[in-house]
Parts: sequence; structure tokens; C-alpha cells
Amino acid sequence: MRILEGKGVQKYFGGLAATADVDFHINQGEIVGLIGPNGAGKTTLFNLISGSIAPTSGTIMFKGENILGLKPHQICKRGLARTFQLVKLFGSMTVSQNILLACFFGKSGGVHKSDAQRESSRLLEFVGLSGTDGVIAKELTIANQKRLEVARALATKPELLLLDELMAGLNPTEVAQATELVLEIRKKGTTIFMIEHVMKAIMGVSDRIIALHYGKKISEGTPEEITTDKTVKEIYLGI
Amino acid sequence: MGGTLLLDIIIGGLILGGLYALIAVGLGLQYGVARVLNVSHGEFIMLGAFATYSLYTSFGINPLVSLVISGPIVFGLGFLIHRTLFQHLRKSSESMAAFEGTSILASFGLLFIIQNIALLSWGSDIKGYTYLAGTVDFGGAIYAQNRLLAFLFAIIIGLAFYFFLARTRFGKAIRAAAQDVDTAQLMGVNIHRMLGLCFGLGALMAALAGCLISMMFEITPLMGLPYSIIAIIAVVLGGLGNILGSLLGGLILGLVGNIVMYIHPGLSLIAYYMIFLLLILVRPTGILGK
Amino acid sequence: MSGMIKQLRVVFILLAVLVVAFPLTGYCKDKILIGTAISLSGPYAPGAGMTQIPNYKMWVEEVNAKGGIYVKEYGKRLPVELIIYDDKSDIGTAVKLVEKLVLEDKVDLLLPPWGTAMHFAVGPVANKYGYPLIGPTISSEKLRKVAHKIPYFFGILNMPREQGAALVDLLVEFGIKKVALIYVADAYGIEWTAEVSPALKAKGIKAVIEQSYPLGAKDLSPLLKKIKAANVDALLGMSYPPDTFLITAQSMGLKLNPKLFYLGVGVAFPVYRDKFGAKAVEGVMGAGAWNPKLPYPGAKEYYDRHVKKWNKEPDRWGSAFAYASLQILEQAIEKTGTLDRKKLRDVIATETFPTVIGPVKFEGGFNIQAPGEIGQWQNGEFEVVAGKPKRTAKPIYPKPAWP
Amino acid sequence: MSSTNNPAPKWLFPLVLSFIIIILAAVIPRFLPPYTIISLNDIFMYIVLTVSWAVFSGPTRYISLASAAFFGIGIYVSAVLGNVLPFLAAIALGGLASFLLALLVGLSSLRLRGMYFTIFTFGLSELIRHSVLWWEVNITRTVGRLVVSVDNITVYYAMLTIVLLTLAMAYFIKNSKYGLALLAIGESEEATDHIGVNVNALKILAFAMSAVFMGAAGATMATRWTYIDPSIAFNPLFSFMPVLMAIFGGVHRIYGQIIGATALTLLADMLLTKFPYYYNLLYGIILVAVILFLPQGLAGLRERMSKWRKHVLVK
Repeated sequence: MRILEGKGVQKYFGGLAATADVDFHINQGEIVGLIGPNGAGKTTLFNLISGSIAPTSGTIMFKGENILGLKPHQICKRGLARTFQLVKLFGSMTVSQNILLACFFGKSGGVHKSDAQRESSRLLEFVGLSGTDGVIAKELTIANQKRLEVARALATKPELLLLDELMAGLNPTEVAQATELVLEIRKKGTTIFMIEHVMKAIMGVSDRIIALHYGKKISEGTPEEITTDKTVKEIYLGI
Repeated sequence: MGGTLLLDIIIGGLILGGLYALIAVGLGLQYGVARVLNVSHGEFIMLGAFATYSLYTSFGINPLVSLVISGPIVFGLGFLIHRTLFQHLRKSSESMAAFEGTSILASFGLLFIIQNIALLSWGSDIKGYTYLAGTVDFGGAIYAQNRLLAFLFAIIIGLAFYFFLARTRFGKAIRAAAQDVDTAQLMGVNIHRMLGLCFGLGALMAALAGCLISMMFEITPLMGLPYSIIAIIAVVLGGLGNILGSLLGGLILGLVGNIVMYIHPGLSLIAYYMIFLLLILVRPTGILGK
Repeated sequence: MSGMIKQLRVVFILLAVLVVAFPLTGYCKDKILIGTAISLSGPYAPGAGMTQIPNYKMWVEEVNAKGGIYVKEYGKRLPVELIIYDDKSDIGTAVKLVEKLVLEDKVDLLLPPWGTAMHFAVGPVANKYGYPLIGPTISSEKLRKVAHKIPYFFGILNMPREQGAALVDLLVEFGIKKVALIYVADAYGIEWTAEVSPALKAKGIKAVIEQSYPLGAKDLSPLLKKIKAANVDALLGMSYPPDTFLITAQSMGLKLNPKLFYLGVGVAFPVYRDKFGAKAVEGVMGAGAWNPKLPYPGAKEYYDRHVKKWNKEPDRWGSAFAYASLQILEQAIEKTGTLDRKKLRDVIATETFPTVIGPVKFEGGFNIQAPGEIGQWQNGEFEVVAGKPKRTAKPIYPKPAWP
Repeated sequence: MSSTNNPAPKWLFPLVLSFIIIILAAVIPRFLPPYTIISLNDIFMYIVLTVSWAVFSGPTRYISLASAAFFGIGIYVSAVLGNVLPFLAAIALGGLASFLLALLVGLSSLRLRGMYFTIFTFGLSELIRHSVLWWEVNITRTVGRLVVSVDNITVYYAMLTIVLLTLAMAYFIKNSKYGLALLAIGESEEATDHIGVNVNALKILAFAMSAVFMGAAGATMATRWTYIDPSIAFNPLFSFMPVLMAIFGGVHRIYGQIIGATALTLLADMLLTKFPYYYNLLYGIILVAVILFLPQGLAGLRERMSKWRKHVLVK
């Protein structure tokens, strides 16, 4: 079943197409990777899906409903959450406050405070941050900030999670941990759509990969197909 | 009526705008670069005006010459204030946002202090003198000499500043610092000295504007705040951190003010603020903002 | 033991406080305490610092040099002590400080603040506590509507009704037919226009331009250019000091030379003459008229004392009125022989008082004696030119062109 | 580490405190000199303005300079309708008018951030002031209105009630999930939106809520001033003072805001009457000195003290 399906998604900034006529779909339970060189329009596509920016034209169906043009909070309430390329935590708030807020306002909404607190501890343990509840978020290491952002997104109870460069800036050990985390999230039933530059990681974890270039989809397929795709090799892998 | 009068009004507006531009560029340096929203900017204008007045009426010193005396003093005062007060605040504030808050509070303090000292030294009376009040006639369009002079000053200083910012190393450092202090620091600039100089330069321009204002209007120790407000509006309108924007903002304020004053004096302030608010809504980061 | 010492100490301190505080309770009256909350800072400070505060201080000094005011009920002269608070040109502060003067400092008398708005705010408060107040800087027709509700308040300055009528009479006298009427968009401008505009119509004088402009304008040349183009006989500006100065400077620049040039508050200030020069302002007319040549006892002496003490001339608008209001207060105390404010009020309301602005008499709370309504600068003196019987000089008409 | 997971005392403390305040406040006017009550009215007024301002501007970091507009609209409601409406109705209407005006201001300024928001709100207040002035000059042809005056004790109780309501509102918003969300808006508006918070609605609503008691306070205080005109009612000082007082006391703590408002009002009172000619000088020096040594405001003092105490105890 297709949980997310985009048709003819276009976004122009001035006269420049950030994404031009992109068609894509994500199946329930999949992990799909989105790759492409800088400026290929990956983050723009995420912004369009999550409602950060309004599209020029096209449709994006989420669970059979067109969500294009909805506001981010409305999309979140429908079960779609995301993280950001540059971490956007509530830096001066505590780790647990970051997550509590997502519990209160996310898809489930109206959660009682004690339930939210339980959920928060569970999520922190899940992403490997147990015991940091009272720490001020901006005092965490970059890797831990990224984990916290994932936990915060999960706290909204998403069915589809968009991860924007989760592994950028992490060392090899941390990359391995992050990969593990992605798989764990999927195991719990959340579908994942992720932008990644760390090729080894994304090839290892994705079921399917979409490649963008200059706002256009140039290729789509299993990791093996992508690595052998001529066009991708030429423009993206630089071979 | 008709075309020539309208042109006349527009030129008149630009002339007043020139003065505002001068004030705005001064504040633009202090707020755009040094990040101090200096509400006491008008007090430095007042100091400049009273220095000119006192030197002229007591010692007969030509108001333009008096700048040579009052200019460096006010510049030094501004530099010193930044060194002792704002630099310290900047270091002790945990974030730039916090610094903006505390610096507003401190500059309010400065406003009260300077105004009170001026009241004690000059009394609250209205004062004034006449200098260059004569007019210049451009084929029927008449302008006061002192207003033309103010405009001329504003343009010269504006252009000089533009080239200073665009061409010199120090100017480039200022521009960099307006965008991002860390980068400027990477360029090897002594950031605190530079911010202090910017603040001093801002005060200097205020004093210069004060000198010109004292030729055009009557002066009192309480005259400062309205000018601070004009400057803040012009800077924001032009785009924070953009010196050319501040210049433009000042010109626009003067121009809009004069045009609405001509069309309907009774509605002029309403129209004035409406235009300003609409401009901000259309350009939410200022006319020359990113 | 130590507890007892502590108790004793408390008793001792209480006694000491009582001894110290006793004279303050007014039992043995040794001075007249007068208080005022007036603008030492903020936008009203220039006005207050020119028209009222110098006169307040000078009067206190003069009274005390005589040994004080003789108060019969105490059988001796009581010196005056003046408490001045700064109302910051803020109504809330003014009201509060007046209540502090009354309730906490327990002053015997109050002196008024500066400006129409402040008088409107403080007047009712003074009235509530039964303090007579003679306001030298309120000029408002609205006051007539509320005067009966505040019997302790007296308006001594010229009101727009009489002053406006005098101005229009002047226009009729000169046979002026076409005028421009501009006014500042504030209480003063509106009330004046409300009086003058219909009076002009009644006399068949045409106001080809009738236009308000905002307070605090920095450039009125667009409006003045319109007036110049309209080629009127008279410019009537119901203006406040900043715009009075601005209109004058810009009219000079534009060579706007109507035959009669009248502006509101500010023309009568000596600084107006000094800024532009006596020659330049020759023939300019303005609101308010008093000068030391007026034949009232003490007028010349008052002027000289003011110049000597402050090294500046009193303004020809409200200064003498402010001083006169103090003279009235002093005379009222001497007449009644008491500091009983009810009695003082009744005497002020009914008797006639010789002052530097002439014999002041209040009817329904309003002074019916004016030394003059409109003045004109002539050879460096602000001559009274209207009402006609009070003239100290013949009006110059038409006004000489700007130099 | 902060100890936010122990709800009982956190609830108990303000409850007990407010009881004490209510009881004291009900009894106090009988025993206090009348001028002290007048002073308290002023303190109450500034507490309402400061705490209200901080409800929105504190957590979100959107520095609003529209307080004068909200306060002023309340004043005008009271001046225009004071003759025909009972005191309480005028107060309630003042609050409502202020609420509606704030909704409008909030709606129109949604696009703006940082200083642009600040100057926009300032410009809007000035626009409102000049529009009211224009209306009075050209339509009613009278600038300046006399307000029906109300005795000081009644004003005192009205202001006390408004203060308590303001504090209650501030407290409940701060400790609710919406308070947390406002704080998050101050950190990252985009992220807040993406975790399901209707940011625009919350911003506008909080802004409007913060205006209610400013308007009510305006309607109440107008009766003390007896005379008002647009420049008195919409005096920009009422926009600046709450900001100063909040920063002076400490923006992020309600008690800091209360202390800031109280301290600066008392300080002004004291200096104004003791040193009428040096008042601004001393006031300015104190402002500068406090901000130099306590950049966190007076509330920072407590944190400093406790740090220092720990330091000493360790030794």
C-alpha cells in the first residue's frame, strides 16, 4: 500500500525550478532513501511534503488524502513527522521538555502529563539518551542532539518519518548507531523516507532509492540498481 | 499647482529626508553593526545641537566650524561609552538576543542620564539662533540654505561612507561584522575596537545632524527622542545591517512625509504610518534586506 | 532582663519619634507649606520652565524677604516653603503627586501645573480635596462646561472666546476679506478654530484654506506653499511653540508675506524675537498680550525684578498671569487672615485683586480682566494691539515684508 | 539539574501565596494611609502591564511595543462610555476592546520577525493614536475628554482584582502545555510547527490574551486621571516601560517581572519626590548599573546568591 505518493510536484523560486515535475511514492513499511548532489532539490522536496513551503503545482497524497497546501502542524497531526538538516531543537529547554511538547501536540494530542512523561522516558531510552531528561538540549553533543530530534519526531506518533541527513557530521561509530536506530524505528512500524549523503549507510539501510538532480528525478530503484545506473554514476557518483 | 509644485514638494521631501538619512546612518552603524538599539541616539543629536548653539552664541564660533570641536569630542564619548558599557554587556550576555535586550535597557539609562545633565546645564528653555536662514531660488522653487546644506552633508557623507564600506579593508570588516561577527573575527579584525569605532562614528553623525538641526529648528534638552524614533524606523525600513538601506530609509521617510503633508496635512501622520506599515508588510526584512 | 531593655528601648524610640514629629503636625505653625507638581522634564518642561517655575520661585523669595505673609489667625508673618515635584509631563504622575502633596506632605496650598491638559487633570483633584487653584496656563472653552463642578478652580488666562473675537475684530478693522486658517491638531487649535471660524463667516471674511496639521511636524512648507499660491490677506495660525517657530522660519524662506501674520502660542516669547531678530519679527502678531508698559501698579517693577533675577525677560503670554495668580493667593491670605482653604476660595471667588495684569475679578470661575488679547512685535516690544481700548501702541498694518 | 518532576510543592506555593495576598489586600486599605493606597495602584498598574507583556513577549522573544495601544484603548473605552456604563462594565469592555485590537495586531503582524515585528507594533500603536486623534479633531471636534472619577479605594480593589487575574492567567499559561509551546516558538518557530503546534493560532491567541488585562487596567486607571487625550492615553512610554521593567526584573520569571515593575515604580516615586532635579540622572545610573552587574535582571540576583551559597558551602 502506498502511504505517500507525489505527482507532478513543482516548486519554483523566482524562475528557478527547485523541483520540477517529480513523481514518487513510498510504500507502507519501507525505508526509502533520497539522494542527489547539493542543490538537487532534496530538502525542498521534504519541505513540500511536510508543509514548510507551498508548492507551485502538483499533488502529494498521504494515506489517500492530498496534503499539499496544508500547514506543517496539520500534516503532523495526520501522522507525518520530520527532522531537519541543521538540527532545530528547542535549545534552551530541557531534553524531556523537547519531547513532552511533541507528545502534547503530536498526532495523538491531548495526552495526560504523566502519560507523556512515561512516553518521554521510553523514547529517550529507545534512542539511547536515557538519563538526560533534565539536561539543557543545546548542551548535548551533535550526535545526541540528532538523536533527540528523532525522539521528538517520534513522540508525535508518526506513521511516516522524514529524516534529513541524520548521519551528516557523525563519526563512523555514530553512523553505525544511527543506522541501527533507523532499522529499529522501522521495526516498530514507522515508514521512513530519508535524505542521506553517507552513501555506504544509505545503501545498506534502504529498500529503495530515489535520485534527484536539478530538481528532476533521474533514477529510482533498489540500492544495487542505483549503484549500477549509468546516469547516477555520471552525475552523482562522479565516475 | 501641477507638475512643478509636485516636483517642488518631492525635492523638499528629499531635502528633509537627507537629514533623516544622516541620523539613520548613524543609528544604522550602532544597531546594524554594534547591535545596540541606541534609543539615546537623539540625545547625541541634542548634544551636538547645544554644542553648536553654545559655541555660536557665546564665542561667535561659526556653526560649521564648531563641528571640528564638538565632532571629535562626541566621537570619543561614543567610543568610550561602547568600551565601558556595551562591550562589557556584550561579553556578559549569554546570547545576541539577550544582548539586544540588555543594551536597550542600558541605552534608556543613557538617555535619562544625558537628558538630565543637559537640563541641568542648559535649563529647559527653548533656544535658537539664526544661521543660513536665507533661501536659494531655483526658478521659482525656493529652499532654505540650511536645509540644502543638511541635504548636501547627508549625500556627501552617504557617498563617502559607501565608498569607505565598499573599498577599504576596514569598511569590508564592518560589513562582514554587520552580517556575522565571527567571520569578521576570522578576518583578523579586533572586533571590540571596531564595534567601538562604529558606535563612535554613529554618535559623530548624530552630533553632525544636531549641528544642522540647530540651524533649522528651535532646540531644547528634550528634543532627542522623536529623532531617535525617526532613526529607528528608517533603519528598520531600510533593512537591518544595511547602511545603504538606512540612508534610503531616511530619504523615504522625508519624502513620504512631505508628499502626504502636501496632499492632506490633517491626515499626514496617519498616511505616513500606514505607508510605513505597508512597506514593512510587503518587505518583511526591510527594503534592502535579504 | 534583656527583654525588658528591649521594651524600654522601643518605648524610648517611640517617644523620640513623637517629639520629632510633633512640630510637623502643624500644632505650632511656623511656615506656609505650598506644593506643586509641574513639568521639570518631558515635553511640557520648556513651557513650565519659562512661564511658571521662575515666577513661583521669585515670588517665594520676595515673600520671604518681607518675612513672609501675615496670617492673622497665627498673629505673625509666616514664611513660605515651596515643594516642587516633577510630574514628568505625565498626567498619571501629576495626579498622583498632587495627592501626595495633599495627603502625605499635607501642604497648605497648591500651585498649578503647566498646560491645559494638566490643569484639566489636576483641577478636579485639587477641588476634591478643597484646594483653591488659579490656573495661569489653561485656555479652553471646555472649561466653561465643567467650571460649575469644580468651584475651587479659577481660570485667569485669556480664553479662546474673547481672544478669538478680538482677533476677528482686528481683521474687520483692517478690512481683511480673505484669510488662511491653519491649526495644530490638538485641543488648543481645535478650540480656537471652533471660535474663530464661525466668527469669520459672520463678518463675511472668507477662509479660503482651513486646514489642520499634526503636532510635531518638521516641515510645513508644502502647506505654506499652498497658502502662498492662494494669495491671502492674512495668515491665522492657531499654533503651539514648535510649529510657531517652524511656520515663521519657513514663511520667511518662502517669502510668504500676507498683510497680517498671526500665530498662536510662542510669538509672545522673548526667545521668538531673539531667534529671528527684532527686525525680522516686526509686525508679527500672536496670542497673549502683556508688557511692562501697561499701566498697572507693579507691572514694570515685576518685569525688572524678573530680568534681574533670571537674566531673562518674562514671556508676554502667561508669565505675568502666573505671577498675578500668586499675588491673588497672597492677598487672599492677608484678607481672610487664615489658611482656611474654604474661606480663601470664597474670597478669591468674589473680591477684586490688584495685580501686575490689572484688577483681577473672577466671575463664575473666569477672570474678566485681561490686560490684552492680541499682541504685535514692534521695535522689540510685544505691544498690545487688541482689544482696542487696551492698546499700548497702534497696530502696524500691513506687516512689513520679511527682511 | 532542574527538579520539575515534583508537582506538589510547585502547586502549593502559589496557592498559599495568593491566599495570603488576597487576605492582606482585603484588610490593608483599612489601615494604610490613603497615599500608600494610591502608590499601590500605580504599582499594580505596572505589574499588570509588565506581566501581561511578558506572557507573550517573554517566551516567544517577539518584543511587542503595542502595550500602549492596548492600555490606551481601555482608557478610551472608559472615557467615552464611563458616563453611561457602570464602572465594572467599562472595565470589562476595556478588556474586550483590547483583546479584539490585539487579535487584529497579531493577525497583521504574523509575517514579521524580530526587530521588524517590534517596530511594526510600535508603528501600529502610533497609527492608532493618530487615528483616534484624527477622529476627535475632525468628527467629534474635541480633543481631550474628562473622565468620570471613581474613589481611590474602589480603584484599588479593581486594580487588585485585575492584578490577581493577570497573575493567575500568566501562571496558568506558563505552566500549561501552551506555555511550553510559546517557549518553543521562541527557540524555533519552524520546529514548533512541525511537532503539531498551530503556531499562528497560538501566537495570536496568546497575544490577544495578554492584552485583555492591559485594557482592563487602562479602563480602571483612566478614572484616576480625570482627563485624557490621545497623546496621554497612547503615550509610547506605556509600551517601553513594561519592556524595561521585565528586563530589569528578569523576563523569564513571573516573580522577576513583579519585582521589576515594583522596584522601578517605587524607585521612580522615591527619586521623583526626593530629587526632582536629579531624578532622571539617578534613575538612569541605576538602570545602567543594574544591567551591568546583573545582566539577567534582579531575578538573576537570586540565582547568583544560590550559586555563591553553594560555593561557600562546598568550602
